[in-house]
Order: sequence, then C-alpha cells, then structure tokens
Amino acid sequence: MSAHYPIFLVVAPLMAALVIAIIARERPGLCPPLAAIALTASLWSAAGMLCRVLAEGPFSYHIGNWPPPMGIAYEVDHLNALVLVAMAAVALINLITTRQAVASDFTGREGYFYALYLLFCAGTFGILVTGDAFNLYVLLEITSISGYALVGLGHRDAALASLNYVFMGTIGASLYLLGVGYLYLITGTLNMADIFSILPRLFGSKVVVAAFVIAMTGLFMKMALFPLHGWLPNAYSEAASPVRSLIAPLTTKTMIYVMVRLGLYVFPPDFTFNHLLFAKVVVWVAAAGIVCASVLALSQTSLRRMLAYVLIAEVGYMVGGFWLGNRMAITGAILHIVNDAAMTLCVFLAVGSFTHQLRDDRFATLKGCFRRMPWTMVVLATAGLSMIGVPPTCGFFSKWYLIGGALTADHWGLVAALIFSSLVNAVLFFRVFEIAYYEPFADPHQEHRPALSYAEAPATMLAPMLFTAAGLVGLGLLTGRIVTHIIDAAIPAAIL
Amino acid sequence: MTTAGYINLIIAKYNYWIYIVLMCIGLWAMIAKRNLIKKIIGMNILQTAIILFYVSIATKKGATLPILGHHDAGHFVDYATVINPLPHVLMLTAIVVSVATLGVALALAMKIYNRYDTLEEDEIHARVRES
Amino acid sequence: MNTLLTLKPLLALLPPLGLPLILSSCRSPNVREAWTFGAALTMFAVIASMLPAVWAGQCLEFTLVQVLPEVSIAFRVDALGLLFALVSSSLWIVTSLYSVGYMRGLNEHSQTRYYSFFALSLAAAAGVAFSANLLTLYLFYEMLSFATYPLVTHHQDQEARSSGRKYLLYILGASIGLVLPAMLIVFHLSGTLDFTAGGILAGKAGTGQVTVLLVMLIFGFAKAAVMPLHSWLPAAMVAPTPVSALLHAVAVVKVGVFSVLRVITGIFGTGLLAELNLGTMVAAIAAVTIVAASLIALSQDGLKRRLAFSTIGQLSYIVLGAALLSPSGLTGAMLHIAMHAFGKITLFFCAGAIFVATGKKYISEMKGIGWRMPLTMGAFFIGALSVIGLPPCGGFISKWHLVLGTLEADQIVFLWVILFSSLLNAAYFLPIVYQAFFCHPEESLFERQVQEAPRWCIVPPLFTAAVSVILFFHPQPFLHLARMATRHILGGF
Amino acid sequence: MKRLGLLAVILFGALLVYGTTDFPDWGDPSSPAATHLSPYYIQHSLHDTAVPNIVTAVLADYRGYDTMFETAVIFTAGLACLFLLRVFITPKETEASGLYRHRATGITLRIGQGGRLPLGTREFERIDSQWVPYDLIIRTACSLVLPFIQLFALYVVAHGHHSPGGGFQGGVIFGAALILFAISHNLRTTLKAMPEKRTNILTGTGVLIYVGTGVLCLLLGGQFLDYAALAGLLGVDPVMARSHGILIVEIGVAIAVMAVMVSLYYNLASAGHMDEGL
Amino acid sequence: MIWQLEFIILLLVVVCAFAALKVRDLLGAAVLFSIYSFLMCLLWAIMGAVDVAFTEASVGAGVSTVFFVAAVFRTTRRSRD
Repeated sequence: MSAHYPIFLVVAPLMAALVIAIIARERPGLCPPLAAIALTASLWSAAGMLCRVLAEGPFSYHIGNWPPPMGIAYEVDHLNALVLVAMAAVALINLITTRQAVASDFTGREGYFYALYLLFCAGTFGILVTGDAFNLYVLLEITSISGYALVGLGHRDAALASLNYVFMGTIGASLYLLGVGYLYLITGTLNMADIFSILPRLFGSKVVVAAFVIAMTGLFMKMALFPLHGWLPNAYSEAASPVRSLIAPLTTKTMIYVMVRLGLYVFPPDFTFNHLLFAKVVVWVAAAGIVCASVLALSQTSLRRMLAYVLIAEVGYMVGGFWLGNRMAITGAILHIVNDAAMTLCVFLAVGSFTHQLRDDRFATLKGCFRRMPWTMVVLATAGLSMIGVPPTCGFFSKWYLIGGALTADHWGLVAALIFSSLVNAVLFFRVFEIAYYEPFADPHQEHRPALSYAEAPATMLAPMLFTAAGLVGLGLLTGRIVTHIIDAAIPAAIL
Repeated sequence: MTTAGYINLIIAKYNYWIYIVLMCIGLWAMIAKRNLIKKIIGMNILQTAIILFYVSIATKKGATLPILGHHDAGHFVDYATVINPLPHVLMLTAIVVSVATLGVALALAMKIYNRYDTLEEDEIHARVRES
Repeated sequence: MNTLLTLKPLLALLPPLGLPLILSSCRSPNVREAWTFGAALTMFAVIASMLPAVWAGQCLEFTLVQVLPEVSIAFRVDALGLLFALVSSSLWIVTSLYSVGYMRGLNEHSQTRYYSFFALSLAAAAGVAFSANLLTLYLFYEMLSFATYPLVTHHQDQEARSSGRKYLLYILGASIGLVLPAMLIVFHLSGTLDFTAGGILAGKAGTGQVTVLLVMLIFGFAKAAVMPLHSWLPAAMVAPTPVSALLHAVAVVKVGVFSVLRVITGIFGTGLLAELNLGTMVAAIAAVTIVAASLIALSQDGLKRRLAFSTIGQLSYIVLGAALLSPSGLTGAMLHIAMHAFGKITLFFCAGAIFVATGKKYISEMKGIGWRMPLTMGAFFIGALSVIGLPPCGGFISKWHLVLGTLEADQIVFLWVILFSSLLNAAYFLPIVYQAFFCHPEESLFERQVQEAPRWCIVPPLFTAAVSVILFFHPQPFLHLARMATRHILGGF
Repeated sequence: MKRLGLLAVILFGALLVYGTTDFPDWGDPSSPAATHLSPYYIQHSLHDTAVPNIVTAVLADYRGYDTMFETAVIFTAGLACLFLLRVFITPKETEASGLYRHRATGITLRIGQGGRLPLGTREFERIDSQWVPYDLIIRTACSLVLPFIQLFALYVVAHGHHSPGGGFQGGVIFGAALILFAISHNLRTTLKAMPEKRTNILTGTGVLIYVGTGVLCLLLGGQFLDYAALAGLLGVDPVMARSHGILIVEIGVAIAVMAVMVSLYYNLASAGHMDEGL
Repeated sequence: MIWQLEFIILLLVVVCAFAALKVRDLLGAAVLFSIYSFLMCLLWAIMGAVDVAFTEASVGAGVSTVFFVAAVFRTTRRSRD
C-alpha cells in the first residue's frame, strides 16, 4: 500500500467526489462522512509520504508504469511532502469545522458542494505532487474550475466576483500553459526533472527567457501578487464562509509552491536568480505589494475584506522572500507557505464562526465579542498574533527567516516593507480586538446597557478551531525541526 | 539582419506571428471589453491561440499524420516523416479545459444577468454601488 | 560561574499560569483569590529557593525548546535576573492582598479576568527576568504587553479605550518597529542571541551599526519610558490602582529597564560600549529624561500622574546607571530596580487607598488629609523619602551607588544631574506630605477624625514602607545579588 | 484602465515576439520538440500498445493520467453548472399553470394559476412559454439524422484506435445529437428521453470507469493506470491489454463527456429550472 | 499544401476573431465565433492535427456555439460594445 501513497493521495478524494456526485440528491447525509474519510485517507498518505521521504529521501511514482519523461511521474521530495501534509490537514480540518455552516449556506446542494470540495482538494494535492509541467496545468484547471463554482454561490455579488476570478484565473493559467509550451518547444519534454537537466545548455535562448517570464507572470496572476491581485478581495469576501476558509489557505499557497518548484527545480536556480534582472524587479514589486496591500487593508470595514488584503500582503512576503534567492529567505518563503496556510485557515474559520453565529462580520457587529464568543475570539487572537508576528506563534518564525534573508541580501526595501506590514497588521488586528473587547458604550440617556447574549459557536465547530489555534503555536515551536529536517533538504545545496 | 532576413523570419514563422496576434486580441478583449459575453469570447480566443501555438510546434514539413498503419508494425518508423503527436495530445486536453471553463463562465454570466439584469460591466458596477 | 541544568526556571513561570484554576472558580471570589495567593506564594517560594544556588555562584539553566536551529527558548537564572524576579514576585503577594481590598472596596466588574491577566503578566515578567537570550526576552516582553492591555483598560470606557490605544501603540509599535529588526540585525551580524557577559557584538559590527542598534534597542523597549517614548505611562494611569502599582511601578516599566540593562550588558557588552564611547550617549539621553520628567512632575496635579512622571524619571536613573559602565553605576542601577520598586509601590498603594477612602484623585484636594488617614500618609512619607533617596530608606543605598558610579566613570555632569533631580524629587513629593499634615482641610469631607481605607488597603503600603526602611539597614540580598551580577558582567573588580 | 490594458497587451505581445525570434523555423523536423520525446512515441507506441493512432495511444496510455483529469475537469464543469444554476424547487405536478397546445387542432391554451386540466387527458401537450411554432421539416430531418449521428458517435469511440477520434470526440458528438434533439423538439421531451438524474449518474459513472480502471490495475498488482496489469483479467497479452484498457477508458470518457454536455446544455438553456429551454 | 490557402485561412481567422468581438449583436458574435472555431479547425487539419481538429469541430464549432446561443437566449442579445 505504502508504495502507492502518491496516487492514493489524489485518487481517494477524486473517487469520493464521483461517488458523492452520484448520490448527492438521494443520500445527502452520507456525503460529509464520505468526504471526511477521503480526506483522512489523503492526509494519511501525505503523512506516510513525509515519513518515507524523511527516511529514504525523495522518490517517484510512475503512473501507468511508463518511466518519465515518456509517462507522467509523481515526484515526492521534502518540499512537496511538507506542503502536502499542511494542505491535507487544512482541507480536513476545514471540512470538519464547517459542516454546520455548509448545511445552512448550501441547503439542498450539500452533496454537490462536497463533490466540488473534494475535486478542489484532489486538484490541489495533484499540483503539489506532480512532476510533469503539463499535468500541473490540468490539475490547476480542475482546482480553478471547482474554485470558481464554489466561490460563485456565495454572498450577494458572488457571481460577479467569481466571473472576475474566472477571467483572471484563465489568463494566469493560459500564460502558464504558454510558458510550458515555450519550454516544450525548446527542450522537447514536459517532465520537470528532464527540463531541468536540459535547460543549462540553453541559457542564452530568448525562448527560455520568454518562457520563464510568461510562466511566472501567469503564476503571479493566480497567486494574486500585488498589481495582479484584482480578483482576490472580491472573490474571498463574497464567497460563503466554508468556501473562503478552504480556498484562502490553499489557492495562493499552492501557487507559491508552484513558483518555488519552477524556480528551483524546473529552471536552474542560477538562471532564476542571477541570469535575469527579473528576480530583482520581483522583489521590489513584492515589497511595494506588501506596503500597498497593508495600506488598503486599513481602509476596509469588514473583517473578511480586511483579511483578504492581509492575505495579499502575505503573498508579497513569500514572493519577496523566494526571489531574494538566498537560503535563509527561501527557507522563510517555504516555511511561510505552511505557516500562512495554517494562519489563514485559523483566521477564516474564526470569521466563519462569526458569520455563522452573528450572520455578519462587519466591525460594528463584533462589539463585545470577547464576552459573547470568547473562544472564537481566542482563536482569532491567536491567529492575529501570528499574523502580526508575535512569538511563539508560527508567523513570527517565518517572518524571522524572511527578514533574516532580506538582511543577508542587504535588501532594506523588503526589510522595511515586512516591518511595516507587521506594524499595520498589529494596528488592524488590535482594532478588531478593541472593538470586540469593548461592549457598546452605555447611552447616557439609558439606564441599562443593552445586554449582549452569549453566542458562542457549537463545540463541534469550536474544537477543530481551537486545535488549529494550538497548531499555530505548535508549528512555531517546531520551526527548528521543520527547518533542519525538511526545508534544508528541500532547497538545492547550490543555494547559499 | 538584412531586409531579406526579416522577410525570411516573417515567412518562416508566420503561424507563430498569427498566434501572437490572436493572443493579443483575446487578451485585449478580456481587459478592455465591457460586455461579459464578449469577454468570454475573448477568453476562448486566447485559449485557441495557445492551441494554435502548440499545434504549430507539432508540425513537420512533409510529414504525415500521426496515425500508423498496421503495416508499420515491426519495422522502424523514421520520426521525421510523422508529425509530432505529443502537442496534439496536450491540446485535446486544453480544448476540453476551455469548454469546461466556458460552461462555468456562461453559467456565472447567467447568474449575473439574473441578478443585475444586464451584462455590461459598468452598468453592473453601478448597480453594485447603488445597493 | 558554573551552570546547573534544572527545571526550576520553568517551574517559576508555571504558578501564574494556573489560570484555569482562577477561571474555573470565577463564581466564588474567595476561592478565586485563594488560588491567586497560592500562585503568588508558590512563585515566590520557587524563586526564593533558587537564591542559595545563585548565591553560591551557580547559574541555573533550562532550555525549553529549540525553536530555530541556532536559537532556542531558554531560561537562565543569574544574579541580575533573580534580583528582578525576587522583587516582582514578592511584590505580587503584597499587591494581591491590596487588590482584594481595592477591587472589593470599589466593587469592580470582571474581577476574574483581572486576576487572570494579573497572573499572566507576572508570569511574563518572570519570563523576562529569566530569559537566556534576546528571543526569549522578546517573547515574554510581548506577552507582557498583551497581558497588561486588559488590565490597563479594565474600566472599558471611552477613556480606557483611548489610553489603551496609546499604550499599545507605543509599546507594540516600538517593539515591532525597533526591537524586532534590531534583534534580527544582531542575529544576522553575530549568529547568536544569547546574553553573554562580554556582549556578542564585539568585533562583529562597525561603530555606525552599533550606534544604530543601541538607539533602536533603547527606544524599542518603550516600557523603559525613555523620552520621547514615555507618554504611554501617564496615559496608562487610567488603570485600577493595584495595576498601576504593580505593573507601572514594578512589572511593566521595570521589565523595560531590565531589558535595556540586559541588552547593554549582554548583547553589546560594557567593553564595546566603553570602547566606542557610546555609554555617554545613552547616559545623556537618560539624563535628559530624568530632568525633563522631574520638571513635568512638578506641574502635575493628579496624584497618579505625578507619580507616573516621577516613575519616568526614576527609570532613567537605572538606564543612566547602566550607561555609566562603571561597577558602582551598574550595582546602583540594579539596586534601584528593587529600591524604587518598594518605594514607588508604597506611593501607589497610598494613592489608591486615598481614592478608595475618599474618592480624591487630585493633590489640591488633599489638604489636611493626613489627619484623617495618618497611617496612609505616614507610609506615603516613607515611600517619598525612599524615592527621593534620603536615609533611612532603601532608595538612599541605590542612589549612593549611582553617585559613586558617576565618580568612578569620571562623569561629573551626571553627578549634578542626579543631585539636581533629587532636589526636584523632593520638590514634588514633600509638598504633598506637608499639605496633608499642616494645611487645614478646605472641605467638610474630613470632619471625622480618623477614617482609614479598608484594612486590606492599608496593610500593604505599611508593609512595603517598612520594607523600604529595612532595606536601608539590611540591603543584603539585593546588594549582594547586584554586586555578583556586576562582577559577572565586568569580570571582577 | 483601457489604456493600461492596451499597454499591457502590447508589452505582452512584444515579449512574445521577442521569444519567437529565437524559435526554430516552423515545421522544422529537427527542432528540439520533434527530436527529444516524440520520436519515442512515434517509434514505440504501436509496439507498446498496438494502437496505430499515436495520439490515442499517448492520450490514453502514456499520458493517460492527464486524460483522466481532463475527464475530471469536464465532470467538474458539469457539476459546477449544476451547482451554480440548478434551482431545486420543483413545481408540483398538479400545478398546471402554463401554455398548452391541443394536439389535434394546434390551438394554444394558457392556463393560469390554480387552473386545472382534465386529469389523464392526452389531448393536450405542454409547451414552452417562449414557444416558437415547430418547423416540420427541421423536426423530421433532425429525427431522421439523429440515429445516424449517434451511430457515428459510437463509431468514433470504437474506432479511435485506428482513426482520428476517440472517447472525447465521440462523447461530444453523442451529446451534440441529444442537444440537437432538444433544439429541434423541445427540452421537455428531451428530458423525458434523458432525465436529469440519468445524466448525473452517467457523468459520475463515466469518470468512475476511468478511475476505476486505474484502481483495478493497482489492485491487480500494477501501477495506477498500468493497463498491462489487466492482461490476466482480460485473457490477452500485456500489449493487447493496453489496447483494450485504452478502449475501456475511452468508453468511460465518452459516457462522461456525453452526459456532461447534455447536462451543461440543460442547465444553460433552462437557466437551471429544467423545464423549458431553447 | 498550398501555402497561400493556409495564409488566407490564417487571415480569415484573425478577421473573424475581430468581427466576433466587434459586432453588437451577441447572437451574431456567437455565430462569428463559431466560424472562427471552424476556420481554426480547418487550419489544424491542414497542419496534420486531425484529432485536435476533430475535437475543435465538435466542441468549438459545435457545442460551444450552442452554449453561447443558450446563454444569449437566457440573457440578452444586446451589447454596447
């Protein structure tokens, strides 16, 4: 069995999605447990793969028994094993937590919701594990299309936000496809490892340069790097809360993983970081993006929109860190993929809890929430502290590596942007905490304060949320081990 | 490069130039058009342009279709005489993806029309602002 | 100094984290407060139990978790840390007593939350005291900032909100904006963050870098209230008085100066600073703060505000002492942490007692109050003497060492600064006492002869006042620890 | 915005032109794309899989995993439209308001809210609200052509090994035939012939056939989608097993694509109400 | 293959793409897009990509157009640009 983990990882949710789609109308009650089983199987396989990678080193799985580059191979190494475990855990936790919210938000279509949810997860896991550039595109599209559908059935203007997402997403994916086409044209292969071995001979070719720029631009679009972020705020804020807490941790982070994969294991790192001016430009763009997104976040009036902009700033962190091109910064970027997924999940689950219990997440409705929903606020506070970067939460440690990397590279612009964003995050989250801490002030003309009812979420929602919040601290404390055992091995030795 | 060289460059790769033009048309339509259906058409043009590019990679001058006869079995096939099949395979997938995207995009456009009663982006934004 | 690996530093942090116990007994106040006392006493006992080992020249160490390949969350108990932990944990017991009287006396709301966060703050303060490296210190420093917010804004009204904002803005803004990057730069330059006696930056950073880092760290620990990052402290006086007493005379501000002390001695190293002549710069910054804060304090009418500005000035004594880089200066700085704590907490307790008994906040309203509350005002007088630095109070000892330090460092200017500001101290404290005893009450409020505050509000200031006096005659535990720490830092004198 | 967009497009075009100048000439048989990987397929696919159509062989075997997800993509699209558009409020059968046509006379009736038709009558036929008179010629011609289109679709699926075509094309054509039926007649009639429930089940089943084949290979001891592992089960040699395996998954693809196309059409044409359409 | 013919088809493809985006009637745009797809399919057939051409003929020129028409039928034919 363990030899087939890579395929099991993807096929389990896929098959479950198919079965759920067939029984969706007749047996809706069976859908959530089935989905949970499938995702547990995925998580199990991901964990198994991580253990195997740690024990034996990277391995690959040849689908159809065709050796690459003829067939498609799944390559499992430290990098994707780590990200996979994180993503599978995020998907499973979100599934368990949001069950009630799904039942109320998607009445009558829970079955289809879970089918799309699983397809989304299958696509994401596939992207993370595949070793074939074109296969990645197909999986990207399955993720995107299920994502469009899930977003499209949300709040009032969800369809518009989703269509916008369709357009931006399609342009991004098409650019990636075009980049892959260029690579195929010049190398004659689609297998990532194969391309990696052929490319060093072709550094001078304009085709490689064009392929690189086009594919990366496509990915920037999909990951919502600052000037190309247009789709994200609306899509995330209009989506229903269970969808939001699924898509927000997975989509952008997966794209950043793809960027890391392309930059380190498809294009030789030497080409990625030194051969073009591109890397330097991107770091500055990321720094500008962090600052602008943080400023935009300040002007939002609802929690979820604010968080959407915070997320865009976080994308800037990872992009900036990666393109600095030194070991510490790349460590920070990879670490932040995991940490940010956990933080985003945590924070959006808390928002989901608000929207589920209070039917709204505008700042005004959050008054007195420390009293009304104390545990949810604890979760939100933990996630907020992590996003600000307060030790010992995990956000601090990835920021540690990112800033350290920027210092190593002497890139003061990014250092300043990161510090600035931490400060803005502090302001943003403390504004929320403050609102939630103070109850509506007593009206001098009224004798009694308006009594606020206790409105905590049910325990089935709360338990996984608290688990995630604890996970943020746990991840932070485990940073040293993750870095020495996994991330160090994930970055090519050539990068210092 | 001489003038003749340029002309040669243009003629030798005219398929590629056309795909660039189509791609730019598609992209421009997606950015600049306000009607959602037009945008969706632009999206499809963008996707077909990429397919054209891939198919162009595959061609070999003077080669035959990538379908062998049974008489080919057992003896060596000179690969220069058969068109490269791999991009075709990829593009079959890409076409499917494009029609899938089209379906979802049209469904969303219909939802949007049901809600705002128009398909023009500026009118929709005006309505969003009103509410 | 030999090191000893032991769990004790961690144990010292645990009692305050008995939060669930406090939370679970929110329905019966007596049980809740019993838990608080239990936690306070346990903590004090654990910390005191480390005294013999440290006294014997040992250093207790414990590494909690290796969070980064190069840096861990680790604790180390040395003389300096123990001195600070001893002060804060012993005062927690007293303050808990006082809190019971004060909070019940005023019938405050959300007392469970109050006691919980109080305990959390103390844990954080002990964590700072026992930090073995800058990262651990930063962790507990931030924890303290967050844990004190609900205490500062306990009243949850408009005023509390704006003060709370100011408090967090200064503290958090400075720590994220200055300490965090400074810490990273230090790590980047030296590859470690452990506090070492000789500093870790020597030979690894240029003069410019060291200067910038020093400025970032001195101002970054905004809890030390070095001007111009001081104005959160008066604002934070909206808190209930026990909070002001413990946190703003002891835990929070002392954590700030303690961090500055740690950074100067453990990160930069006195040798490096002396070599680059940066001590004078810091001392000058501190001197400006001392004089300016004392002058401002003269003009304050609110008793707590006057105390707050006095605190700002007194804190800078400690920074000044450390910046002198001379043995007596350092000893004086460390001693001042303890001596000022006992003196200032007495003053705050008295201010609170006055408020509980009469509802008066302003000095101008307190004429003749001494006849009504003689015990309180007597304690106040002793506290004031200690803070001014007059015998027979503990404050004299620390100031004496500071003065010696200026002479040792050959910096006569700062001697004048200390003396001048002592005069100012006297000028803003003694009139209060004078008014209280020698002016006739203007209002009819003081008709009845003697009416003190509730028992639990009056015992603690009397106790701390007594301790202040005792410390003059027997400064031993603190003096010894401070001397040991100085010897460790400077390598023997 | 428009100008910025134009600028972006021009920049992008310039980048493409920049890259293209270094392309190998169009149709050059010695370009890297033609010499690295594809010769293997051209020279070995017939031997490996006994499928003369190299595209089919590569599509369903060498890169069969891509194709599986391609089917999953189309399945997702079908599901997505259903999820987005479908309105799950079904009018009660007794509620008879709408347009009716008398079969014999061709007279159109409108029955308002609460109105009722004599139950059990077969003389009236319900028609769409935006009803266009049926054109006899189109209707008859389509009816005549339909079986042939469907037959052709089956041929395309079955003959994908030897000629252009395969599961996807066949499925689309079969789906198109049903759509043609829906256009030439009306949606309600088509829904009777091909109910929504059936399309849903067929969609899932089609993809399940594909994935199931892969899992079966895995259970029989091979890698995922390694059709050679089916040899024992099918009673043929591994090469023929690959050929048959390809046929099996192509059938799965055809079923899924056909059902999805019809389902997409149903949802789009009726705006999710599944009652009347184009 | 006559390259002139191919070239004309290529040009026609571009023209159709433009026209599909320019006409104000969405139904007309759908039909023009269908023509575009069909020309594209011819082009691919010429280049030897028979499978791709087959698929495009059935999907691009066939089903996609029906989807467009269905969508236009359910929304509006009017377009302002």
